[in-house]
Amino acid sequence: MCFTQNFWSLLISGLADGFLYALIALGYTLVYGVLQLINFAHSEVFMSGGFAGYFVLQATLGSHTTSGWGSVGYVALGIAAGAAGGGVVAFLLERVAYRPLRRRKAPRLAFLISAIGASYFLYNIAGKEFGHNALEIPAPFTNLPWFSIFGAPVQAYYVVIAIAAISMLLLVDRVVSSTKLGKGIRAVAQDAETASLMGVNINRIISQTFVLGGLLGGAAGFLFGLNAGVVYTMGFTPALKAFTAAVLGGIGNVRGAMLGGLVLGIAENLPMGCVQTAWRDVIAYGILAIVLLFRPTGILGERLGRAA
Amino acid sequence: MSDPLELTEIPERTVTSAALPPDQRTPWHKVVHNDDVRRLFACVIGGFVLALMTGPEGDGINMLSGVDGALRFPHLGICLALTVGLWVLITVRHRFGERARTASARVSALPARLLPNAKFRGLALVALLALAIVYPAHLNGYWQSVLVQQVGIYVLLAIGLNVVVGYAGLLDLGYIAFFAIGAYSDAFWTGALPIHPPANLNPFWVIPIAIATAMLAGVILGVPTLRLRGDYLAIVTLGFGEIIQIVAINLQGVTGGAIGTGTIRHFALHVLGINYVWGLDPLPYYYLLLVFVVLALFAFHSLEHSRIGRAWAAIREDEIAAEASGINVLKYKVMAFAIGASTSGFAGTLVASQIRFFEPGDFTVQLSILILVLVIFGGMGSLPGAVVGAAVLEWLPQYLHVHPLFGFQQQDLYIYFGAILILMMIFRPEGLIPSRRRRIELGLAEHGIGTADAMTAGASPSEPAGLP
Amino acid sequence: MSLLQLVDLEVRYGAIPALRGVNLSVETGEIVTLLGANGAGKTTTLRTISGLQHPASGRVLFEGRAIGDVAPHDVLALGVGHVPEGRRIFPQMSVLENLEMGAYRRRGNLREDVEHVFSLFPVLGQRRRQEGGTLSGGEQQMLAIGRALMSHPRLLLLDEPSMGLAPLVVKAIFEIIARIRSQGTTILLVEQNATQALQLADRGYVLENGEIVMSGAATDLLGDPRIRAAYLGETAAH
Amino acid sequence: MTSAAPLADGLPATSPEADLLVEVEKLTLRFGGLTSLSQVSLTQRRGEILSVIGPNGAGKTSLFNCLTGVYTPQEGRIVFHRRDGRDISVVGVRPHRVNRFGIARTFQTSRLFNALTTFENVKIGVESRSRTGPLGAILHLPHTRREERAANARVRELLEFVGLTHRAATLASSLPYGDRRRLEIARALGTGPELLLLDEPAAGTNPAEKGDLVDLIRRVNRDRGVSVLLIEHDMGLVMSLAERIVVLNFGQVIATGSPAEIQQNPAVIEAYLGAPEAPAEGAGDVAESGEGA
Amino acid sequence: TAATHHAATKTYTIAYEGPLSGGNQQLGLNMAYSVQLAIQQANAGKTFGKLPFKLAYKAADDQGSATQSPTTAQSLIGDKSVIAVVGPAFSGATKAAEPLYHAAHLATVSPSATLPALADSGWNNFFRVVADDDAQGPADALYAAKKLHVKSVFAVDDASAYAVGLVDAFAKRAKQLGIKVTHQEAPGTTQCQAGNGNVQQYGALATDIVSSKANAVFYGGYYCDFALLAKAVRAAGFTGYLMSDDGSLDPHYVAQAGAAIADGTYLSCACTNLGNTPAAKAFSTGFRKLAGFPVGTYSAEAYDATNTVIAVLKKLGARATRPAVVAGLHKVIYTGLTKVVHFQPDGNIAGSSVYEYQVKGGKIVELGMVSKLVK
Ligand SMILES: Nc1ncnc2c1ncn2[C@@H]1O[C@H](COP(=O)(O)OP(=O)(O)OP(=O)(O)O)[C@@H](O)[C@H]1O
Ligand SMILES: Nc1ncnc2c1ncn2[C@@H]1O[C@H](COP(=O)(O)OP(=O)(O)OP(=O)(O)O)[C@@H](O)[C@H]1O
Ligand SMILES: [Mg+2]
Ligand SMILES: [Mg+2]
Repeated sequence: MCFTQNFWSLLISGLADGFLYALIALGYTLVYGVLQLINFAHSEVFMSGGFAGYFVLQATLGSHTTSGWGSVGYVALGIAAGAAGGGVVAFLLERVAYRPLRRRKAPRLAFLISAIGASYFLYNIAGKEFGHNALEIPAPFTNLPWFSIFGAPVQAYYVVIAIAAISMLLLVDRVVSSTKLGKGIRAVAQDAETASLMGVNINRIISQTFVLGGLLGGAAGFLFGLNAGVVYTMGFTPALKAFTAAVLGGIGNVRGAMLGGLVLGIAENLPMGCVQTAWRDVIAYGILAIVLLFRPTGILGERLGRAA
Repeated sequence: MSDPLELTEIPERTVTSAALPPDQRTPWHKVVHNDDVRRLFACVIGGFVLALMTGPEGDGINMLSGVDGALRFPHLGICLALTVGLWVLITVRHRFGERARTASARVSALPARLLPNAKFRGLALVALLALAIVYPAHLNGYWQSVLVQQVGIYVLLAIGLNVVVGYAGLLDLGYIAFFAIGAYSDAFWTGALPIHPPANLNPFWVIPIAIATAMLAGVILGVPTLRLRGDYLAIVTLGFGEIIQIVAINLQGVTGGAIGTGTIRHFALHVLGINYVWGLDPLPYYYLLLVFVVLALFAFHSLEHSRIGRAWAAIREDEIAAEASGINVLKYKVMAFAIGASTSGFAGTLVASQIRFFEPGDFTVQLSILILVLVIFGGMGSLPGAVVGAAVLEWLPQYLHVHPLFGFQQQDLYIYFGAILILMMIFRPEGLIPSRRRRIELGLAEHGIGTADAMTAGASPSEPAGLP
Repeated sequence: MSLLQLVDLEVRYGAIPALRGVNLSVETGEIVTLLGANGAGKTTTLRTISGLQHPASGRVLFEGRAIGDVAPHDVLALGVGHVPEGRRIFPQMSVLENLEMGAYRRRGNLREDVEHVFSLFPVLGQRRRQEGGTLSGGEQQMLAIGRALMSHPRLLLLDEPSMGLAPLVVKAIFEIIARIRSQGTTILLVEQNATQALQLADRGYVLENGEIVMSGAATDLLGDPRIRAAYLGETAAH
Repeated sequence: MTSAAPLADGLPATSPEADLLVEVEKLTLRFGGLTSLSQVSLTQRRGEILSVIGPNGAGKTSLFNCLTGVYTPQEGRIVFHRRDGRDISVVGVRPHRVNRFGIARTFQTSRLFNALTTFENVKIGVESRSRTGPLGAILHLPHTRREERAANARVRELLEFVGLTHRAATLASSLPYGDRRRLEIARALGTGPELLLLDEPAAGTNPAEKGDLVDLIRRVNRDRGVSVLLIEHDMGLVMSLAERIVVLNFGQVIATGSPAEIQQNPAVIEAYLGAPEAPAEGAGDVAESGEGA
Repeated sequence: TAATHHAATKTYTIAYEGPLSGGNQQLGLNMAYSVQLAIQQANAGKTFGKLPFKLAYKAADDQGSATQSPTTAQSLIGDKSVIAVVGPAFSGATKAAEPLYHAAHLATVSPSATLPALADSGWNNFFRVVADDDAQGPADALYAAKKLHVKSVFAVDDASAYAVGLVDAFAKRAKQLGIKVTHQEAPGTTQCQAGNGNVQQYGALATDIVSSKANAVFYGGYYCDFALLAKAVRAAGFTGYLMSDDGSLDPHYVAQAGAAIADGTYLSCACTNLGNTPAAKAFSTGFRKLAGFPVGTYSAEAYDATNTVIAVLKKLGARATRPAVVAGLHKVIYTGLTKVVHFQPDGNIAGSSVYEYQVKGGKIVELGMVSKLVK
């Protein structure tokens, strides 16, 4: 009974969450694929996207918002700025916190610690520089229901997320499965040394992978900030959830990340008719644990190679 | 010999100038590949970052006011001077510093040469213990409190987690959950929770019960999840940590919820005519803690060098080979997990008893990560490392904060903390005081043998190689 | 000028020397084989040539250029193909994708090259869509060689192509190697299987503990009693 | 290198039923769509050296993995008849339990504990049979110390046996290739097996080392009474050691018999050996026909 | 001479204990700068005229955590120049540290710890300038029932000690008044403070709220999360009243939710508007200048708490001791910006009345005292 009660509304918010998770999860999955490394600082890449979007929109439009087609341009500009910000931070992150370690073939735990360090550093310095209050990104649309599906109100924000996410996800899927960059990424993921014997510049591929993940993470950061504002701690929870989603779908697997994001988003939302909001994360982690126990490589299995 | 410049047609060449014969000049746009120049570049950027780190707080109203304030002349100048000065030092050392290097190597090798000497080691340990007993009594209340709540507790937590991460190679990101379980056990048995215990216990006997409870929780969590691979274990334990916190918040009728517990009774001992109550004064708690830390150190040291420690080492390196050699991998993992959990549980009990109150907000994921950082900073798998790492990282910020000369803003602490972690991993990944085995593993990993941690363990035998 | 020349090459793993002063040369069009016991340093030699390992001292000259510190992807671009020890197929790429990876640094139409590889190894043609990881050992070896050929190497480094393969497959592989040379690719072949390697090669070197202890025409080596004793197992098994 | 005479000497010729060691019956193992073993049946007698040969990918290593509990076959039965009379079904049992029953193995690519010394590597095998628990280890109880002394003695004895005494303190990672193979065998013997599974122990060793290896395997079998199941591509080595040979192809048993029989078997020649020839030469010097595996 | 006179002047340190790092940093900073400002102004002679002593400021970071708080307290107790403490900011931290302060006879005046039980523990050194949850929650319920005629309310708390107590008190009274109450916990998010909740939770929660057919939402928690919830419920089509507490009484609420969404929201506080008095202006401009950001939640309370302490010190002159300050605080009557500060024997603020506010045209406007409004 309680499951069917608000089924459509919950499904819609689940999908919106899921798309956001998927965008972030892709960053984890790509980096995991090539480095077998959980990029703990991806949450800060996400945050940087939020701030970049905020600053660029402030600098160009101030607190004016646009309407009609202008608002499409507004959101597109924000996404582009967020993606750029995320990409730049991801690139720097790889240069500073990972590459020196890779050069000396540090064990994975060292990468993990370095990542945690980078995460601490980045979000705290963001707090110091940009203040500890959430900054509002003025949205070019209202928060009132736009139209409804099966009686469930849909807000413009959800539509924005869905369109932006689907197009970006399709793009990345194409990049990874059929471009040269994608082939390089997959080759490095499967056997980096041999890839270098094939003429793949490993360092460059890794950089590009980080940037690719950063672009998506940053764009997600802007999309998230468009509703919730941007603040230095904004990355933590969404990123943790997205990481869960990546593992759920099969980490290192591009389509797995997308699927995992959607599954997690929906799975978190649907039972909300039955249980208190506060139990939401328990459900999310519970599902993760159960999936891992019965299917230890996630829903679609691991490895970037399978992404084709 | 043909013109070396022909090679520049190939993009992204990594020829270093050192590899070329001296008569071949490097084109200008390749200059950054020169190690000195690259380091200078890094140092200049470091200077800017340092300026940001030490600069004024931004206000979130005027965009980038903090950045603006930080990058003004005198401040930026000082920071740049510092980092460029560092570059000069490094460069001089690299170019002319053969002598300096050997000298410093000799100094840093000193402890290593002395330590294997059993007599020296014994003496040093006795001296340290004496110091640990006598010195704190001369500190003021604040430092005593720091010694218990910051240093002591975290030392205990770190040596416990060291068993899990350092010995068995299991990445546990939910370690603080067991701390919470210990603390709630204490609160429960002393009647500080909304639900009441079946029997009223002498508050000292709570300790073994809390330890056993935490251990049991470790086993219950461990048996299903320790079959999982390294990274998955990390995320599942992370989730477990979150779940414990959420449950503690939500089950208001059981735990008191977000408001926290009632007033917990201090430890008290009433046996054989001894009547002692631990009070508000931190010092008695310090000694209790010291006893447990010393016991734990002794126990874990023995374990490390027993067949159990060897089994852990084997599992860490190659789980499949360990299983094929008759080692019950799951059993040993659960054992490590349970030992770590019970240590964490005891720490929780002690904190609960001393402060007499706690709330679910005290058990954040960040705390689990912090303890992990202490272990790794000190040197994974090394008991002295865990002790020193925890002591230094917990004590130093307090010191810097209080000391008039530094008195840096507490709110900037984690910025420095993050920077230290990155620099540490780049320049000394084995930690402050590395264990012998760990150093070997890292060395092997650097030469492409093994991965130096069990994070990939459990992968299929035909798993292709990762990075070179 | 030799196509490849190693001059006083020294390579270390940490403090342990793996190669100590190796001098070796390969002329265009030759098959040169490098023999030696396990751990003699054969793989290390090949890895150093292709840039996976860097020399502690000494020089690697390819067509006269020093390439000792050049990264592997750039060595490949110079015309060195490497079939690594243990095949190292990309396990989750199809046969076709593996071949395409071989031509990663090249632009343009790969059809012809792919067809050429399939003509050398008809089995691969039948399995072009199969994932590399599910091929049998012999097929993987063929794929590894075919993949290296895709970059049009002038020098092909082959590291123990017969390792762990059934006798029948070994035979086929050696035939292919002969054909590849006849099509104009110079080959440096590392082998345990000394008899067959020497029967195929023009010249040979023998490596022991990181040093060249013997070299000469393949036929001479094949006849040398010391070689027969140590590497051809004449007196080995009772 | 003489003809491969079956080495049945020293074994009492009781009825084959009585001294069966392993019975594998209709074993089928699938990975997704790929069947790597199908309906494989074979038996090994106690004290026997049995060899499994076959082209690459035939399923030899998979068979080992089933026998040691690494993989659980979808169908079939594996029964292990222990010396003490207990019959144990191996299917679905975890690898460490299988090892405890008395089946030890080495790996196709050696898996040593590289950061540990040679001595410690063997000790880990030996100690997997000790009883000391955490309390004993912490408190240094007398029986703990007794056990430790006994273990050390046994490790020394095993190192002597495989000829690695002089390498006891060396890190496993810095051992030469041949020594790594011996160390793996010593570690496996340390667990006190009745059956030892060797997966291509001679792969990548030179003829001289091969000779030593043949000798070692024979001593393991004769002096220690350990039955050996051997995967090897080197026909010379197989022919000189094995009493019987099982040939796998595409996951199926295509032939079983004495070395002499196998060498004449047309199916085996077709699938694996190539045209018949004297087995005297080293590996590979055979065959004149056909396609790859 | 001036120099010797200056050297003879006594210096008292007023310390602040609260979160200066960690997820609750912003709330802590809101208060810390107020304390610092009050001290600066007093030293400059702007607020209390010429004082016979100098005041010093000392900040002590407890990260808002109960486990950290005792150590922090020890550092202040150990500093003999500390004469009184403004804080601890959080209820849990107060509960953990107060036994130590009590033993040291060091007065603590909290600007923000609202847990009712704090006043029942017999600590005579404990004071707070905010009304506890038992005063505010019921007033909100009364206003909803009598003034807004709410029949069914959906109450949400952010799982902080502050909000749980407040919403419980609210719910209890609301039920007595015949309102149907649905109560859910939605943990505060990392977006806003040290919560572990997830911003996405509000979408689903809003759905629940709409389908519960409640005609009012009462939120216990802070402005940032409340803004997110407000946006979500409006997006889900909720048309009833939005109500919240003093944690949400912050211009940021309007900014973050957007004026269109925030308009009409009712907010309550046991404090009156800062108004346009010169003192209030001096405070907000001074704060802005010192902190770099505008006055926020609990800033004014912290300012009042500090000035109350200074008022006591002024009376004691150069003879102030810790116990004397405690005694002085029990007697003080000081007219602050938010209220007249006068403590009951248990440390609670006396006669605190709850005021209702409403967002109108993007501004938060005071409607008046709840007890008067419902008449
Ligand atoms: N990554 C490494 N780290 C340390 N030592 C190594 C490493 N790789 C090889 N060695 C050592 O270098 C020496 C030469 O090894 P190499 O692999 O080149 O021998 P090889 O002749 O190819 O032997 P094989 O026939 O076994 O392939 C050996 O002693 C080996 O142990
Ligand atoms: N974990 C696995 N997942 C999927 N397929 C597998 C797995 N392990 C083995 N296989 C497949 O099972 C088949 C048999 O492999 P196996 O390793 O047993 O062959 P083998 O006879 O030992 O060959 P070789 O002589 O090359 O070692 C192969 O096709 C292999 O790809
Ligand atoms: Mg080799
Ligand atoms: Mg095999």
